Amino acid sequence: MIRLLFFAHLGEQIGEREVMWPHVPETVKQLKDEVEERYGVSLGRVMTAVNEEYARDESPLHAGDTVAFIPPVSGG
Amino acid sequence: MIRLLFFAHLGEQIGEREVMWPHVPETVKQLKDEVEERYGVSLGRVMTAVNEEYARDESPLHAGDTVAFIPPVSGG
Amino acid sequence: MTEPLFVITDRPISVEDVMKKVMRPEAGAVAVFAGTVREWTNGKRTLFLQYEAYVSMAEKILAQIGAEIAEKWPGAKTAITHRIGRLKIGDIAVVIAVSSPHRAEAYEANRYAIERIKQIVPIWKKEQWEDGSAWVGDQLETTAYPSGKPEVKEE
Amino acid sequence: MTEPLFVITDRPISVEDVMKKVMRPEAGAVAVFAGTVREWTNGKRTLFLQYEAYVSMAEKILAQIGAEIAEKWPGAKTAITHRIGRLKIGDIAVVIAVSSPHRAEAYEANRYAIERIKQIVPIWKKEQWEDGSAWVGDQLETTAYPSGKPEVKEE
Repeated sequence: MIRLLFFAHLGEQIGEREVMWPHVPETVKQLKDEVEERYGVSLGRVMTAVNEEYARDESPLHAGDTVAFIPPVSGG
Repeated sequence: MIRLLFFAHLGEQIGEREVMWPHVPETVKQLKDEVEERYGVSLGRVMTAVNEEYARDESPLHAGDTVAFIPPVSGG
Repeated sequence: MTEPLFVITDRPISVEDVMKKVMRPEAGAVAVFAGTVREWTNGKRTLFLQYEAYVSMAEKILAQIGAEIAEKWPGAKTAITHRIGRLKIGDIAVVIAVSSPHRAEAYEANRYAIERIKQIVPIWKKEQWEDGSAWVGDQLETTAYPSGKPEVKEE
Repeated sequence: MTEPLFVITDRPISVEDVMKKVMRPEAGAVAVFAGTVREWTNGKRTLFLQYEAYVSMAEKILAQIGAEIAEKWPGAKTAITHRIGRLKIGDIAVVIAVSSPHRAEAYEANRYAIERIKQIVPIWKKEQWEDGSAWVGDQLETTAYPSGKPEVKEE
């Protein structure tokens, strides 16, 4: 099980900000594909963070990880 | 008569910050020469302001003017 | 001083409080930047903004930016507070304070901080206009995504 | 607002007060610079500073700098307060606040202001060290004139 966080418009599109995801894919890329398919969203310009650190598509995932989907930021 | 103002180290050297000057020279340059001679100070790097506006050596003087001698500034 | 230097808050920001965190005898210059909610952007009137953050990660990334600054400009000390929640016109959204022995580094490091915030800190703003609202989709503030789909090219 | 934007004062400066003079709905950025009294300069320890100004003219020249900024960066609004009298380590000597619609101008105009202050505003500082004192003789803070005679070359 991993914990998914969706922010900004992604959270609104998906209708949830936090989701417990039963499957643990091997990589961030695989998780993105699963999420895109499940929710019909595009994660093309979306960054990911695993346990609060920016991650790459090939980063590995483990049970208990928190993965945040981070749309282009607009703070400041 | 014109009013002379001396600031910072100039005021300390001359021992006065404000002096009423009985003679009215034609130009700033002439006044500087008179002041240098009278007080034994050098005004080489000193700017002047006539009535609170920066003036040039050839600027004319008139009775009632206030002339400030402005050493290199160091505000900020 | 144990007050944290890098803070996400839902309360109004005191500029003086942020400044005080970086002032010290060896610093002769403090550069401060305050980003405020502007009423008009590209001819469109903003009514208010809603900021959202991934708070725990945002504070970490702000601290990372402070570390980047200390490395690039030795002697510079940084404090940043970013506000979230609903902000009205004129409210301060972010305050960056950088102190350094001399002024050039304070200005440069401060500007570096705001550019980095707009690149990498997980904070988002939603603009509320008279005729709708949208998440602002990129850090250059040039593109909004009314559809909520940043992947769609809109020109 | 009838509060003056360009002020010489012998009282402590409130940064927030100076900032508030320039904040407005059309400005999204406020850059602030605070110059503080530094303890160490070139390995020499400062005990305190004494600032002197030609007050009436200094306020006029500060206003002129504000006008220069408004011309160079349309939409920028400037407020400057400079303190005089005896200042101790850490005290704020000058606060410059510039607001503008976008941040680039606010930073640039602010920096322009401090450089201009150091060039043309009739304010002088006298450093008090453990072993003496001197008027600081030029705006780049590189040369002091312990003799009080800036015309003497000292190298």
